[in-house]
Amino acid sequence: MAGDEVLVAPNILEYPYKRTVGPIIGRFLTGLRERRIEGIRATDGRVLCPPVEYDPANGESLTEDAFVPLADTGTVTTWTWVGRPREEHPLDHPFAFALIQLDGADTGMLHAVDAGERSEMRTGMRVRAHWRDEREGAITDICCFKPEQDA
Amino acid sequence: MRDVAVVSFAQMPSVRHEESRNEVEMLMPVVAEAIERSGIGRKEIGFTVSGSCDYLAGVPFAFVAGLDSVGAWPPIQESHVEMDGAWALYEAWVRLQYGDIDSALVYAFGKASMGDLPKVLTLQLDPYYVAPLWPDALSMAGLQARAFLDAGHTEAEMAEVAVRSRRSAKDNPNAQVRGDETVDDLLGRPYVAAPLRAHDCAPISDGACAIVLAAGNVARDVCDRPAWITGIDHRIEAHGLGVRDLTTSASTRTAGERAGVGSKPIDVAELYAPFTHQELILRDALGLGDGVSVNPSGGALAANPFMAAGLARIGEVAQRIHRGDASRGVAHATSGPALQQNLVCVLDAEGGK
Amino acid sequence: MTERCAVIGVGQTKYESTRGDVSIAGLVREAAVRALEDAEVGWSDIDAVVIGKAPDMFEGIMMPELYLADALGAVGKPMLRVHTAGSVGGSTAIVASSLIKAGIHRRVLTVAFEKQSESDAMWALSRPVPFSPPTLAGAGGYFAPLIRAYIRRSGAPDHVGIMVGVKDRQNALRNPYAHLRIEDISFEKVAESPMLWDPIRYLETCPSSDGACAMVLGDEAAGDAATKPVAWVHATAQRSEPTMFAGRDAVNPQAGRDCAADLWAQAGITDPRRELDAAEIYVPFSWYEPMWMENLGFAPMGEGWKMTDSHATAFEGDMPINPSGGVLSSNPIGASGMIRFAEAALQVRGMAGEHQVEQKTGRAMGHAYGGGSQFFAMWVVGRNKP
Amino acid sequence: MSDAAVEEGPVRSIRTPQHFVYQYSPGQATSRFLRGLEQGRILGQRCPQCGKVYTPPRGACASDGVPTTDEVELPGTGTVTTFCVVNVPFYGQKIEIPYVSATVLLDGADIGLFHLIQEVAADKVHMGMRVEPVWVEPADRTPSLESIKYFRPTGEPDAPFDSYKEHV
Repeated sequence: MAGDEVLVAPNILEYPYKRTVGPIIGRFLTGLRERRIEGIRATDGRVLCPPVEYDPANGESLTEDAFVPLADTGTVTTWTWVGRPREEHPLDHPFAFALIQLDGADTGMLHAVDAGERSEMRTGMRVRAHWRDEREGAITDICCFKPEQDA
Repeated sequence: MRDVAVVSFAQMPSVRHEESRNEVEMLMPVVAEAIERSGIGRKEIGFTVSGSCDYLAGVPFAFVAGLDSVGAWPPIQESHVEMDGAWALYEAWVRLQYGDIDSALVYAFGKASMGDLPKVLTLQLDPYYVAPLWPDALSMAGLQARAFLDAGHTEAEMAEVAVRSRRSAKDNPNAQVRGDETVDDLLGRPYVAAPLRAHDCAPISDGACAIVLAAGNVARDVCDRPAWITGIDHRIEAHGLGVRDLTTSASTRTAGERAGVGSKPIDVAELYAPFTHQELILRDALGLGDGVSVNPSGGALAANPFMAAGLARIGEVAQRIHRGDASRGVAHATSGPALQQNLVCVLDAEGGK
Repeated sequence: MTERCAVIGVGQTKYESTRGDVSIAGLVREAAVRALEDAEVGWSDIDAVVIGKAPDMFEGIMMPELYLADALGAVGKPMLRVHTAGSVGGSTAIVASSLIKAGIHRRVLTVAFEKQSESDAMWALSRPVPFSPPTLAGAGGYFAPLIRAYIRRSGAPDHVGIMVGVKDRQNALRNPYAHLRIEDISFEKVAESPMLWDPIRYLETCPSSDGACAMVLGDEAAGDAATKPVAWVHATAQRSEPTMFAGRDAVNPQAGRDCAADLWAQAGITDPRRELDAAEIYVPFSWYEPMWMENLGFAPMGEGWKMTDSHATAFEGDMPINPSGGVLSSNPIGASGMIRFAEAALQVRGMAGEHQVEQKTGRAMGHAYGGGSQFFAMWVVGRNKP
Repeated sequence: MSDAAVEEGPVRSIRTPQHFVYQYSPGQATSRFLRGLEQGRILGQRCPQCGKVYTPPRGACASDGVPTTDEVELPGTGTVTTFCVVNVPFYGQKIEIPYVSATVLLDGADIGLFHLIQEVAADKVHMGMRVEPVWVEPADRTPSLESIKYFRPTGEPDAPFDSYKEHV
């Protein structure tokens, strides 16, 4: 008689998606490749970073002439600790994901903060971008942010 | 609007891993039970709509097999949303407004145990700026929880939500997580995504549920105490966490106002809060006072069949109205990172004229 | 009672194999903005957004509507995401129309898209599933045997499929948005193209496209207020049947026949071939034109191919089918159904440009199907109020 | 510090690879069918309402929406109801083209099974052709349709069109 155990087998889903990025995202990523961080000025005057193509408040198109240069330093506005990094994560040791409001911007950008210990993390802490040597025009060109002494 | 009510609800007990049955085998008895309880013949149901997600199974068109559980022959009027079943119910409610059909079947299912749900949910995020960093669902909720705490709340308040959910779940045979822990017990445990501990996060569940809606006199004929939908609305917010105020839920507030939550007293609320802090944010957004029984089923913290958990909230409220345990309740569903999209449904025993 | 519903704006992107100049949001936005401009309304005039697309694995983004909320001006509004396989573009338009017909909203933006160049459709549709031999080869591998069965049942001559392949590509030369614009298209060129899934030749198949289509639907007041002609929704219908069950006729599915019968009854149509100016139907492989002609009731059983063979379905024929060039010329899968619905609206509005057919009855049909020929969505639109 | 990339043109695209491992289970009914294949048997299930036999069983009679319960064993021979010749390469393909992918209506079953037809030239395969399974050696069988290597012609006369035209 056929067995009654149900069968189980791994089903691998993998694909190297290629995404075209358009002019706004493309400009930001080009900047990262050149170690520059830019934001974009929304219709209400706020500077959004990362720069988005459409104003989240009212759907208006934002254009390349609204780009604003920003510092590569900023402030953590919220954070969460990653005690066991996944293989895909930017760092292979415990780190924080944080929203980082770069100096000159009004909104937070999600990225990794390499603070060593959870106890070193706090809202309001100052951080600086730490760049990869080999940059290709991607959000991962910033490998992480690292804590800085308070100004 | 035409009077439409929930006349029956059925659900599968949520489990961490349904080992033997596939989605169709899980769904078939649930759909059959909802139809049976409705008192409406399977072939008389005018419209069928479901909610499910291809990425839970990792195959395209996962919803197509779900249709096998319905007995869609002769062919039926049918639709599907790639959203929680609560939005499928919204589509059915809209369709029932035409007046040419009087009943609808809504079902939803999710077998999250097949994959790594927190990682799969990363694929919901901005594909250019955020997903390439692979923050998972726990990290996204953790960012919101930290913002919530920084706004003047405590981890103990969050733990209290978990304690109450687990105690309530002891009376719920469909729940997956139950217990008698105290706040102190829970706060002594380690973080999983600080400031979130395991108790702050909904479990991962396999489950399914189904609801039958009926309009006007059909609802009155088949159900002693129909749970009338007196208001239903849903809203979405901006996608990026950085451009939102994470300590409130503006979309829930708007949807609640438009659904008329505050127009009369509420007895019971079932909120789809997969994280403890989100329940507190949602209570505030809906203006629910201390007199409201929140998540008497244990809520999503006790059973969380992804894609079906929102629809189950509507079913849980309706069931309490059917039984006479409640007169008026509010159900809520959410989707997206950090409560990006929210639906609010008000159910009332007194709704039908 | 239901409210009247009108198509007050239509927008489409240029369809291409790779829209390398835009992000996914940029692609969807392009169609949406054109629909708003056509409707002469702004973002703030839109009450809700209904979006549709086929499997999320094409782009590798789960529920992309969450990320697209900002680009579609949906923030603070209701947003719904429909997925009914290949019929999704049609189903999405029907859900949007239901929000108007139920009296819930005054103006709804509906959008459907696919950016297939982000992955590979054959990969997405033919990934081996454990315990099954990898015998299927994309949609063509599924539909070719059904086409063979149709040819056998109807006794249709081999050249009918080739004729559709030529005719739809000739029509595409009239449509500036079409993906495939083959200037030297000819019977010989299609006949000599390689057999991919015998009996389907390369030039009898649809391309894989990037693209989006959008419509602004409005209630009666919004339709009356429009300065341009609008297309009134006369009937909508949907039917589904399971993929596989004993006794199923997958060549001529009952769900399609029932759906059409419901549609014609709602619209008061008894002879669709005489009462419509044009039909935009979902023909991803050339033989599906004659197959659907029978399924939809344009031709008696076994005689759909005679309409193609006698040029009745040609641009100048008595029942023009796919004057836009159809799915055979542009196929962003999730949007393909909505393009059919939108093109039907353009025909009755008299705004189809070079591929405008002669207006006689002022009515046209849009059709979409999906899955294993099991999900159907259709509408009839008209120049006059229903 | 390396700034080698600075001189390149504007960024137009990014690569975002994904890798997920799911645990796929075909469910109870299909598992029994697959276990049967491992033993060289083809099992079907009969719908208690309409009496039709499903192979492979899907756990449900989709037209009635009820579980199929009674198990039946089929002889394995069948009829090609329709087919196509696949001649298109694609990402992930494992079989050499051209190959024949057919719907085989097994004797005693009421729905067709998708499988390969071999030991015959692709242009000789036709509707109505009688076929039988060619099994993998018993030691190498797995609970998969791949335990049947392919179907091949039996040499019997063709089945009349009317006997299978309802089963494409």
